[in-house]
Amino acid sequence: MPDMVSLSRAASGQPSQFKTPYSENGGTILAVAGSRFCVVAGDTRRTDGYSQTRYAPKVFRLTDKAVLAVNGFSADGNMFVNKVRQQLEWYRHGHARDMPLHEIARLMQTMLYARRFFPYYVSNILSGIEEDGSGAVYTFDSVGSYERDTCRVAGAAQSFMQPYLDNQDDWYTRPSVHYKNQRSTHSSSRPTQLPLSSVLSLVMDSFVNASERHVEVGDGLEIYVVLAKGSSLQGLEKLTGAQEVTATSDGERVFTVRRSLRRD
Amino acid sequence: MAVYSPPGFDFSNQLRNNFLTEKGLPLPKATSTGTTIVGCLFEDGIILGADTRATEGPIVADKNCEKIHYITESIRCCGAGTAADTEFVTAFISSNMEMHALTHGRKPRVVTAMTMLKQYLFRYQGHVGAALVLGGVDVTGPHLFTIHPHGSTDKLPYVTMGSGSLAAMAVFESSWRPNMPREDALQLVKDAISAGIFNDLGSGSNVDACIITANHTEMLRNVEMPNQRVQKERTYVFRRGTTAWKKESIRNLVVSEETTALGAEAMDTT
Amino acid sequence: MSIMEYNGGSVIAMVGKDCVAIASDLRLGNQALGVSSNFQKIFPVTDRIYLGLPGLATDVTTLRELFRYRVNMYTVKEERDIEPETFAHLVSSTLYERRFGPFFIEPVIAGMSKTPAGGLKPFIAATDLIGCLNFAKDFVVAGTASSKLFGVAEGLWEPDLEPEDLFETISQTMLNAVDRDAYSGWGVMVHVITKDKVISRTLKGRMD
Amino acid sequence: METSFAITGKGYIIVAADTTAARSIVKMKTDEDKIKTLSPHLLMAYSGEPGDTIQFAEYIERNIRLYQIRNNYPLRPPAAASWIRRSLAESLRSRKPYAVNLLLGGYDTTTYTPHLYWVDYLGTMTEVPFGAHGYGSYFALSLLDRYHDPEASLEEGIVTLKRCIDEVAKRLVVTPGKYKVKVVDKDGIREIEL
Amino acid sequence: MDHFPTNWGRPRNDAFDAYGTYPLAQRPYNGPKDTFEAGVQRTQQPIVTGTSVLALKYKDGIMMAADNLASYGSLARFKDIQRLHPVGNNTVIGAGGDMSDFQYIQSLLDSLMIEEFTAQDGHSLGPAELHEYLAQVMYGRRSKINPLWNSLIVGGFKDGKRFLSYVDLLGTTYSASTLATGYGAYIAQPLLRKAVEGYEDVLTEEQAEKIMTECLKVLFYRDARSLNKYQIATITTKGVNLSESRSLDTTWSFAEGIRGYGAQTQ
Amino acid sequence: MMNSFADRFSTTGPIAELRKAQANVEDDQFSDAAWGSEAGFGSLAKGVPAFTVPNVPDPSAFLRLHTDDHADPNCRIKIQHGTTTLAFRFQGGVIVAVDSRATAGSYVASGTVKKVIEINPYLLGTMAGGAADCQFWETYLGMHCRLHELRQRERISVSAASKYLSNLVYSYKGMGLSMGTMICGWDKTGPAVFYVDSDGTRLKGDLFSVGSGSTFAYGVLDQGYRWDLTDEEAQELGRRSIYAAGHRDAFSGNTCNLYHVKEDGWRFIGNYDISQMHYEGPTGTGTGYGYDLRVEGRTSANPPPAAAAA
Repeated sequence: MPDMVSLSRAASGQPSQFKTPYSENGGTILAVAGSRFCVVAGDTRRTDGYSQTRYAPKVFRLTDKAVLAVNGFSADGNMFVNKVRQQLEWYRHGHARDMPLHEIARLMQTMLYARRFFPYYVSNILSGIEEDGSGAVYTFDSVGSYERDTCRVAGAAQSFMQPYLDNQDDWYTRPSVHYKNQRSTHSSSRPTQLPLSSVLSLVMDSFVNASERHVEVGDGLEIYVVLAKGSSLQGLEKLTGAQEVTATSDGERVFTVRRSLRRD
Repeated sequence: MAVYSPPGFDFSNQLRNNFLTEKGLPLPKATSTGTTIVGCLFEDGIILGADTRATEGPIVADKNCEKIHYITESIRCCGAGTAADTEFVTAFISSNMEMHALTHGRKPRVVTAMTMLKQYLFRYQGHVGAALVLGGVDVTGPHLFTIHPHGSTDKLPYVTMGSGSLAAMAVFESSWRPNMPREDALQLVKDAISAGIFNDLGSGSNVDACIITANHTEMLRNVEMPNQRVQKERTYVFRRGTTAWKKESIRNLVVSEETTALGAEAMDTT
Repeated sequence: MSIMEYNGGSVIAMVGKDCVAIASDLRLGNQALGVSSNFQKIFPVTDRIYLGLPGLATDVTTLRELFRYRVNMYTVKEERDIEPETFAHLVSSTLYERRFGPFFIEPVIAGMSKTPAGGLKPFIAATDLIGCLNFAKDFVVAGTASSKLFGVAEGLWEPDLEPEDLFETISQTMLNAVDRDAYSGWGVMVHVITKDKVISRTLKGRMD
Repeated sequence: METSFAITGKGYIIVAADTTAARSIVKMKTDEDKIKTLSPHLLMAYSGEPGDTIQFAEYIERNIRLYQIRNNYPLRPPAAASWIRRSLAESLRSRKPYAVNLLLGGYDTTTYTPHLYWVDYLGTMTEVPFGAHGYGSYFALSLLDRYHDPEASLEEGIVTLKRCIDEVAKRLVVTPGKYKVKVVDKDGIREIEL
Repeated sequence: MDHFPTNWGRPRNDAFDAYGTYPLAQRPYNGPKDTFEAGVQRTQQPIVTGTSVLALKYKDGIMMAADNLASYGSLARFKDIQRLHPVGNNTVIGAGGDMSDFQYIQSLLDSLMIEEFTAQDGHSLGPAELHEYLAQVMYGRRSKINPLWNSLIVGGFKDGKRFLSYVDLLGTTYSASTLATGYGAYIAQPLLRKAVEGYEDVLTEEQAEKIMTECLKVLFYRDARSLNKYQIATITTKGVNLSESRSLDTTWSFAEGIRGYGAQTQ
Repeated sequence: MMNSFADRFSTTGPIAELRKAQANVEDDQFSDAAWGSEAGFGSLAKGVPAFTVPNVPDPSAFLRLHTDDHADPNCRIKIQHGTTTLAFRFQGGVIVAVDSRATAGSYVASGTVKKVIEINPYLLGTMAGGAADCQFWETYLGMHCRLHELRQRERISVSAASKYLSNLVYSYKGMGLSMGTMICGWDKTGPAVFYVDSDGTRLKGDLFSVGSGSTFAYGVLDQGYRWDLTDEEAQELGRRSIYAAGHRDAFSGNTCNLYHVKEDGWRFIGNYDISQMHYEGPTGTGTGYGYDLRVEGRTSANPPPAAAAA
């Protein structure tokens, strides 16, 4: 049966009573940090109940070193991205350089926490290149607690994708082999990092998996890749649909890759 | 434990479950089919259509389930709503229809199935959550009904049900014509289901269709498969021995037999 | 906290090449408190059918007893072992009988069924708590970690895995899924059913 | 606040339960025995909704006894536990369910093994090496994880039990007060003073 | 904060005091109170409402359509309401939802245009700017829990570019080549997507109009709060063109063949 | 000129509407809450931050409606919860041990959370309850400890620091903050541990454990605690108590972070995987803490010798 509640909303254009200033817009975001790169991805579906729009980006380039992915209530998300950008613009005017990644992370914490009592309904994942050239992922909850991580999923299909990536990523993200249940397949000392090409295919696979099993994931996949200063393209140039969106000549380079996902 | 359980539903858990609910533990949800199901008349009979996605909340529980259920050879029924209810209601009515046919010695009519269904559903006042599209051809010609969970019915030349019903209905409203030829009608049904699949999140995967005419029923399972999974980018086979285990026990199901020749002592055959 | 999360627990079954595997965690919780780390949720029904019962623990025991009774009655009446398909329908109708006062269990069935030619082919099925059957060709999951299991299994499962490979795949799926679920874990039990034997292993899972 | 513990050791089970009968904020009685002797080698500690506890315990006690009279031998601990669980689970489906949590400790004289079952009011049952009910379990279980030894002698077992009781006395807001402690082993059941 | 182990760290629910905190679980509230709180009225539910607005991109620009009905509950109250509002020479706003809120938005936009005009700085507000403005206003009002109860479609054509975007009472925005609000999102959107997606640059105005009327017709058949009187607006290089009210040509003849809802045949 | 002047003070009209609309939204941007972030020009010590509060009659009820996943499992914003933290004083200083799990509903959102907040080289704060509350306020506290140092030319005492924090969160009482923390450090008076929570409680003590798994930690901690523990024994006790809680509590686990505060400030001792501690002990080489491993091969059956032989 059609959901009568959502249909009655449709009748008047909107919910019959303004009970909540929030809504849930589905979709999933993900970021993986490598030693000299990071990959941030999000699907482009935006849902409202059982209906969807096919292209509503959730991943935004902030600077050439930082990409921000937002998920949750899209109006809050877009507004928050705008405000972070505005702050970064101010910073650039004041300091004649882009704000370093870890500073953006702290800035975001204070901005999110300022809304502690009226939270932004948004899960944020900030990812990019630190000043030392390493890839980093910062994940935030909706009121601003954050931690640095190497691989993180947020959003509707979070619980579908995260354990899968735990399993596939384990031997390079976790020094402790124990953590991820694979015995002696790899040496327990910190091994080499997953190469960019593997990370990209893993990201694509995990979104395909999620779109198979979660109705709120699909339509399109938008991947941002940030490369540290001086690192090679690592096969990006051969990847179909890869497009460079670097804006400055600081050395870091930003690319986007688009893929289509299930549309049903 | 009773050796013979009485027919019908068993309410023995209900007191306990109400108690648990009152304790603030919400009851879990059953699998439901968000679903787009449709049916329409065409020049020779009826075409039914359905998508194949079954959901539990936002999770796809089954990517390719079958929502067109068998009632009799020339009567079929599409189900939306609580999945178990649609399965059991249609199976129940199907068996009743068979009994009816055997009792009366002639092919049962679509209205008979419709009446059985509506009476059954009405009895349960909507608690049996089946929303059905019933279609078939009998001696009186082709008939198409919708049956709502509370037992109300409708008789129309083209009908839709489920969360994708509005999308599918839009296709019918704009393109259905009386007495359409078979090919056009089938295409229209495919289009209607596709509208549900691509515009309603509760519906998805493949298109099933069933063409029922006076003397033939053709079930077109997965007549269109627009959402095939793409090839994985990587392969995922683990090296054997990856997983650490603590204990192992092996149970042989084949009892090994060994034949020992009793050579030394010859059998006494005297 | 829903009733299904009261005691925790998850089960998954997967199809391989001429074999099936079924795995469960071993935790029995009382909400957040872990009570037992050896609570079996998978039970042999016949030599070749295993039944997983994740959900409310009291119903696990009750249903296990009920099914044992009904399968025994079947065996006595029919003078043969029940087949997985038949058993799946037995499970389904037993649960649907209680449509309006369900047991809080989502059973998972794995077994090898006889083909008309006399061979054996893998069979898995799952139902929701009121008995809606789902016959899958690849894998079925249930329990508190179901969404996690869906995600991992969707990624790791491949067709035609040999028993030992299937063991690795189902074990990795289970271990990684329950690590992300607060209410499942405390060790994992895997059964791989092949044509001629059943291999049962207790995995070394995380204990937190 | 009701608290009960049970721990297995080499050839015995110690079952301890507090002796407070409380109504609202008042202690009605401080020497209530909440451990029933069901058969020569079976103990049951019960806690939960006042009224239900004693009614259910007596019902179980009489029926286990009846079985013994009819058959001339008592139910072994696993069989008794299974039947008790079923009684509880079925009562939950009736109009007046018993809200009782149980610890069943029995010594199986045929296999020389002590068995301990943890049963809650929903009919959840599991066999454990040690168990606890009530808020005390939040403190005692981790302690027992650390100190419990299945081969401990009775004296060592009592020391471990004392640790639990002390810990609960130290940390629980409303201290249960005195405990009644019973032991079951191959020689049967006896009460011990701490 | 709740300190009970199973509930640790969560907000304390004063209505339910699980472990009988003595003496008090809740402090009396002695803070400022707004005595006239109950008298403060906000749009907590829409009163006079319009239903769907449809919009699509075609070769020459944007086409938008809406019917002329404003309902009062289930009453078809006003049958000549105009729900498409041109703003400047490049933009049309279409609105569903509460009509009084929409009229407030119209007046806001009109004064905004005057404001902009008086600046005489050579800039004029185009669809993108107006959409951004509306998104800010709508989001701001939702943040005050005092929403403007509308779903709006902003369509326009400026500097050779088509613009089509959506904003609703929560401040949610998105763009697509076809948009529909209200029941249109369920009924018309599937048809629009099928007809328009991929053909945005080849559809002529005649084809686009045909698609629109088809969708409006289906909506009129199925949306009980719709009307067969509608207007179509186009925004192209030539500016805004808002049509007069027109009527839909609908047929109901198939109904003659239907007898009853079940076993009836006569 | 006149236009913009009029705009600024008019209460009607489109610009005013926009301004009013944005006023609420922009609070967080230019308010004191964004301390230190205003393009780098912000002043640090503007006092207590200002927060955006929803325009509803009961803001804390609003917050609970949207964030309390126990009252409503479908609540939209799941703030991460669940934790075991402990700290105790002994002759060799202060041991601080915490787990690293964060759960949202039943989902383990992270297994790598840093629940010890390094306020400065002499002060540690632990994190239990709302992660953001603890991170934010303890960072804020760190700033004020530094200011105290600059003003007074001496390190702030643990007592003063904890009192400062306590006063801060007490001023937000009833708004829905959730924080249970231990401020640990070494000052003139020696090692000190203070428990501070969002209710406004502040307790000086020797031994505290906080969080959903705290009862399990207490069970082990109390039994093993003495004032005259050696450093090694104390560290082992901290680890073991966190293991015990990680094992039994579904919402605690993953790894244990261990800190030791001495006269010369705190030192990070190590990160120990709880599952590894279960199977192999903290170093990965010894015997595990796990009950099953500890009692492996031991049975409580006591067959008489004759029966055992048979």
